[in-house]
Amino acid sequence: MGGSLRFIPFLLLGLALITAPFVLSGWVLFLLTVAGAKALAVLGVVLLLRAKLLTFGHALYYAAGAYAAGLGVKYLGLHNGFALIGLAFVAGLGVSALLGLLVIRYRGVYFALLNLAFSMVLYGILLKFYSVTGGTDGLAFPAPTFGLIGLSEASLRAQLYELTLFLGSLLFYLTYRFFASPAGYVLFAIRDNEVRVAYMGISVNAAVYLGYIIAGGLAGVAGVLVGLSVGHITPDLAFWSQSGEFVFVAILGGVGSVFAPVVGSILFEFVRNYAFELSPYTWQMTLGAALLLIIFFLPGGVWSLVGLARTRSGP
Amino acid sequence: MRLLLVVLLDGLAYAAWLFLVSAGLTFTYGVLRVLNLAHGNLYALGAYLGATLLLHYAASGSEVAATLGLLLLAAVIIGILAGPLIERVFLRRVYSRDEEVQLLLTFAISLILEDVTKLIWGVTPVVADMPYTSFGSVRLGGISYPWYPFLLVGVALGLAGFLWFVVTHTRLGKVLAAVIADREVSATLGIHVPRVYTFAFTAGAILAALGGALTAPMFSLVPGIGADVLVISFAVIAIGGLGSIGGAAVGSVVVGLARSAAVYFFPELDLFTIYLIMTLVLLFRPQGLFGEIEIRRI
Amino acid sequence: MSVLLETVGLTRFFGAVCALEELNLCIHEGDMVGIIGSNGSGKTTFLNLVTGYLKPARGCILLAGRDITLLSPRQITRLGVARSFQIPQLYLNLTVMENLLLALAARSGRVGLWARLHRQNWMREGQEILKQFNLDRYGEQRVAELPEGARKLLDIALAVALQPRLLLMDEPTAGVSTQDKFAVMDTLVSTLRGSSITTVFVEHDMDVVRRYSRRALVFDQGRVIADGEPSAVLTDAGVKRAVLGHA
Amino acid sequence: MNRYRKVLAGLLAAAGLSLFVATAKADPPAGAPASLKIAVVAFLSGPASGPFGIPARNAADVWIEKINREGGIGGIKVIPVFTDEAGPADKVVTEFRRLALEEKVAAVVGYISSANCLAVAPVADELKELTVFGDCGTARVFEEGKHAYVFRTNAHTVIDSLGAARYLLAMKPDVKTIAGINQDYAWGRDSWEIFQRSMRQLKPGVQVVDVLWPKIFAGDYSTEISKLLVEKPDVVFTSFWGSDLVTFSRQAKARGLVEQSIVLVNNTGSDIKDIPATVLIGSRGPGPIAPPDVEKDPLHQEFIQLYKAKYGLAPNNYIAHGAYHFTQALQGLKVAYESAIKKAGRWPTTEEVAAALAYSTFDSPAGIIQMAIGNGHQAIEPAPFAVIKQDPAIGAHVFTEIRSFPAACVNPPDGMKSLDWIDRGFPGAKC
Repeated sequence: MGGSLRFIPFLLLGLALITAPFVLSGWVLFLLTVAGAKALAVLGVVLLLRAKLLTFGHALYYAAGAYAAGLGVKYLGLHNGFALIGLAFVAGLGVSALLGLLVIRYRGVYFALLNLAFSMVLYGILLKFYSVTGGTDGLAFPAPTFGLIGLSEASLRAQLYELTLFLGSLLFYLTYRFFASPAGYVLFAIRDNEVRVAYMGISVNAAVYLGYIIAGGLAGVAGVLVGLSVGHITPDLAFWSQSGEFVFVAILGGVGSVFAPVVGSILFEFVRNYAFELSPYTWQMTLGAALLLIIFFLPGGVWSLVGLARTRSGP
Repeated sequence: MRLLLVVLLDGLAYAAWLFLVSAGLTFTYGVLRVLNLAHGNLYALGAYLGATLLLHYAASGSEVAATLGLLLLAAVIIGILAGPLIERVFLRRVYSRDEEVQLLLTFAISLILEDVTKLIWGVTPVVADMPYTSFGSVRLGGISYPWYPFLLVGVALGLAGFLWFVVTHTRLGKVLAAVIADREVSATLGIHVPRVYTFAFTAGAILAALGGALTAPMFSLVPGIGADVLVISFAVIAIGGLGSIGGAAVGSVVVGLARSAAVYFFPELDLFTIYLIMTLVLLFRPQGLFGEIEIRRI
Repeated sequence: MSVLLETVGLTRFFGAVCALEELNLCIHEGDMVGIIGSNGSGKTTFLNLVTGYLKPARGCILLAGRDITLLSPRQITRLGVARSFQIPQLYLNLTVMENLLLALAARSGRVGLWARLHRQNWMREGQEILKQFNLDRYGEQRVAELPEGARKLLDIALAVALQPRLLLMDEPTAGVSTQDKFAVMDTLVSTLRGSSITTVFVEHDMDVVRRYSRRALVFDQGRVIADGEPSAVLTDAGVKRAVLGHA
Repeated sequence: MNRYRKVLAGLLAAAGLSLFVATAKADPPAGAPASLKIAVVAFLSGPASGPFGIPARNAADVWIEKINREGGIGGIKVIPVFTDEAGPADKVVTEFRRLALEEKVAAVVGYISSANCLAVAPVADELKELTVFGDCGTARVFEEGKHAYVFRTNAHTVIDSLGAARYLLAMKPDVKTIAGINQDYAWGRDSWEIFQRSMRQLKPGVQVVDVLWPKIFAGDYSTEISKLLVEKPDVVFTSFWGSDLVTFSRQAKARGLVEQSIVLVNNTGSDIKDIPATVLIGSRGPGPIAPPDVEKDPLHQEFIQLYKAKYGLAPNNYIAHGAYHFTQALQGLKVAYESAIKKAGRWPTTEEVAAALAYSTFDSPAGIIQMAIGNGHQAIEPAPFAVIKQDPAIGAHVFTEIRSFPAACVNPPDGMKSLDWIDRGFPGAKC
C-alpha cells in the first residue's frame, strides 16, 4: 500500500515537468533545459566524488561531446539530433577511456590537477586548430532534426526541453541503478578503503576506470545537449572555470543522491543569471563564500536539507 | 651555435621564472600535504602590490636598485597578511577532513581572492616596468637582452640555495622534517605543530607573492593571471615531484629549455610543451622525477 | 598432505634493516598454523609479502605450485588467498551488511553495474555469516559506529566470506580484551572447522597459539627460529626469550 | 499594465492633441510605447573590459543621455539596460533570451567578442529581436549566414589587416621580409590570414620569415622577441591588443626590436602612452585615430565632450574602437526608427525598423556610416592608420602620418566573401 503510494509524488513531478513547456516562459524553459543538461555533467562529477576523486577538469569531456557533435555537423553534415547525441556520448566515452588509462593511477591532488591540465590541453587544441574548430569563434549548431519528427522553429525549444528531460531522466535512472549495484558500491568502498577493495579481489583500477568512463560519457551528452540548446559552442566549454563550476554545483547539491545534481544545477543557473547582473565583480567571491559555507556548515550540500526535513517530519 | 646559445639563454630565463612561481606551491605541499589552489592568487596579489609600490616609488624618483627591496617588501606584506589568515581561520579546520575537502577549501579561497584583487586594482592593465627597463641591457649571442631576467636567474638560484640550506642545515629544517615525517610523534617531541603549519603556509604564501612581485616589472597585470600560474606551477612541480624543492628546480629547467626550443623550432607546440613533458614524466614515473612513493601501513 | 604455500629464499629489506631473511617455508593443505614473534620480527611482513602488498627483494612464493611472487594483492586474492588485518580495514561509511555484501559480490565475481547489491540470496548468506560471528545485531549500522571488537570480527568475517583456500589472519585477537580472546578464537575455529580452509594466523599471545594452532612457527629478527608442534615449541627457553624478551 | 498605459496614452493624445500640438517637440507616433528599452551588452569584467568593454558601455551611457535630452527616438525616451557580456556562450545566450523574453527590450546593442556575435545572431532571428552588434570583428557573421534581425554598424575585421598592409606599403614600399606574432585565438588567426594574403596580392615576392602564436594573455614574450631579433625581419606584424600589446611593446622596446624592425599593429586597444614611438598602429574604423573629415564632424566633437564631461577621460583614451562603435549602433537605430516612423506614419514594427536600417547611410561620431554590404546589414568604414611619435613640446605621444583608406578601398563589395575578394586581387576596390 505504502509502496505504491510512494510513486505518486514522482508521478506528479513527472507530469509537471513534461507539461512545463505549455506553462513556462521561453526563458525559464531554456534555463531549465541548460540546467538539466549540465546536471548530467555534474552527475559525473558526483559519481567520481563518491570514490573521493575530485576533478578540476571534467569540462574536458563536456567539451569533447559538444565538439564531436559540432564537427559532425560541420564535416559529416549530420543534422539528426539522435545521431549527434550518440556521437557526443561516444566521444565522451572514448576520450575518457583513453585518458583514463593515465589518470586512474592517481588520487587526490594529482587526480584533480591532472584532469585540469588535460582539459587545458583540449582547450589549447580547440584554439590551435582554428581552421577545423573555428578557434575561439567556435562552431555553430544549426537546429537539429529528430528522425521522422520534423521540427518547426517555433517548437524547437519545447522539443529540446522534452528531449533533455527524457534523455536526462533515462541517464539519471541508469546512474541510480549503477549506484545501487555492486560496481557502484565499490566506488564508495574505494572512498573508504582501497586496500580492502584489492583484498576482496576487486580491481580498484577497473572500478575507477569504469566510473571515469561513465562520468565522461555523461559529460559528453551534457555537452551536446547544451550545444544544441545554445546553438553555438566555443572552447570555453573546456576551460577550467567550467570544470570549477561543475565541482561547485556538485558540492552545492551534495553527493548523497542522484537528484542532488539536478537541484544544485537549477539553483545555480537561476542564481547565476541574477547575481551576475547585480554585481559582475563579486560573482566569483559570492561563489567562493558560498562554497566555504557549504564546507563548514552543510557538508552534505543542499540535498542534505531534504534528508533533514524528511527525518524531522517523517515517522 | 649562436642560435643554441640564444635558445639556452631564453630557456634559462624562463626556467628561473618557473622556479620562482612554483617554489611556494611545492614547499607548502611538502610540509602541510595541502595543495594550495589559491597559490596563483597570492602570486597575483604579490604582483599587483609590487607594481603599486613601484609606481608609487617611481613617482618619488629614488634609487633604482632599491626597487628589488620594494618587490620583496610587497611579497612579505602579502604573505604576512594572507598566510596566517588563510591557515589559521580556514585551513586549520579541515586538516582532519578528506583531501578533497582541503582542495575545495583552497579553491573557494582562490575564487574570493580573484575578486578581491579585481575590487582593489580594477580591470585595466597595471604597468610598472621600472626595473625591467632601467637595469640596462647586455648583448649576448648578437642580440640584446635586458639584465632583469638574468637577475631573476640569480634570484632563483639564490632562493634554491637558501631553501636547500634551511631544509638541510638548520634547526628549523629539522623541525620541518620531523613534522613532515610524523605529526603526532613530533608533537610528543615538544614541537608546536600548529605553529609550524602556520609558519610553513605563510612562508609558502610569501614565496608565491614573491614570484608575482618579481614578475610584475615584466608583465602587464590583468585579472586572471593567477589561474594560469597555478596550472603552470602545478605542472612544474608534478614533473619534479610534489613537495620537492629540488624537483621544482629541475622541473623548471627542463620545462624552460623545452619551451624555449619549441618556440624556436616548433612554434605551434609552444602551448603544449609543458603538458607534453608532464604527461611523459607521469607515464613513466608517476611520483615525478624526485617524488617518493608512500606506502600505507596496514 | 600436499603443500599449499611455499616460500623459497624469501628476503625483504626496509632500508638497511632486513625484515625477512631467506625464508623457506611450507604450509600444508588443511593445516592451522600459528606464527608468533615479537614486534618487528617479520610476521606482518611475511603476510604482506605472501599477499603481494610488498614485493620481496629476493626469493619466490608458490601457491599450490604456482609462482605468485609478482602478482598484485587482487590477483592473489582471486587465487584463493584472503587475509584479515591487524588494524581492521573496513568501509567505515557503509553498513556492516553492505561490507559483507561487497565481499560476497566479489567472491561471485559479479561486480556488475546493473543488478542491485542488495539481492536476496546474498542478503541471506550475509545474515548467516553475521550470525556465525555474533554480529547480526549490527547489520544495518554504519561500520564507523561499531565498537572496536566488532570491527575486528567483521574484518575477519570479510576474509572468511570470500571462502578462500588459504586464510591469513594478522593478530585476530589484538585489541580484544583478555577475557574475550578465547571466545573470539572459539567462534573463529568453530566456523573454520567445518570448512577446508587452510589457516595461518599471526599472534603475539603464546596461549592463543598453543591452544588453537596445530603447528607453531616462531619468528625472530626476520628468521624462523623454531617450527613444530605448539606445546613443544613454545616451552623452549630460546623461543620464550625471543617472543617475550625474557625466559 | 503596458496595454493600460498605451490606452491611456492614446486617450490623452486624442483629447489633448490640439492643445499640445504647438508645445510638444515631437509627438509620439500612434502605437508608440511609453518608453523604448534598449539592452547594452559589453564586457564589464575580464581582460577585454578595460580596453573595450567599459569605454563602450560608458559611450552608450552618454549617447543615450544625449538622445533622450534631444527628445528620444521618435519622441520616445530610451531606457538602457546594461549587462555584462562576460561568461561562456551558454551564459551569454541565456542572458540574451532573458533580455528578449523577460525584459522585453525593443533592441539589443552590443557584443564585443566575435564568438558571442556568432552565438547570438541565430537566436536573435529565432526570437525576432532587433540586434545591432557593437564591436565584434569576425566577417563570418554575414558571410556565412543571412540574419534578418541582425545588423553590424561597424566594419568587420578585414579592414584592420588589409588596411595595415596598405598602410605598410605606403610607408615602406620596399619591404622584403615580414614576420607575424599573433595571439593564438580566432581573431589573431583571422588577422594574420588577411594580412599575409593581402601582402601577397599587393606586393608579390615579400617573404614571410616566421609566424609566432603565443597564447592569448600569455604575459611574457621574451623568447619570441629573441627569435625575432635573430631573424631580423623588415616588419613585425602583430594583432596584439590590450595588456598583451602593452607587455609586448615594453619588451620589444627594451630589447631594441622597435629600432630593428618596423612594428605594425593592426588594431590597438591600448593606451597610446604604453606604445613606443615609431610603431605603426591602426584602429577598426575612425574614432581614436580620426582623419580630417571625421575630426570636423560635429557629432565626433560632441561625443568627445560628453564623454569627457561624465567620465573625465577622452573616449579615445584607449586607442580602442569600442566606444565609437556603440554610438554608431545607437545612432543607426535612431535613424532607422525615425525613417520607419516617417514611412509608416505610426510606430513601426521591428521588421519595418530592420528594413529601414538595411542599406541606410547615417552620420555618427565616427563619421558617415554606410550599411553597404551583407545585404545591407553590414557597415563599411574607412581604415585609419598612424605612426606614434614622441612630441617633446607636450611631453606625450601623438599620432603622425595619419592616413585613412576609403571604405570602398578596404571592404569587399556586397555579396562577395572577404578572402575570395582578396585572393582575386580586390576587384572593384576604389582607393
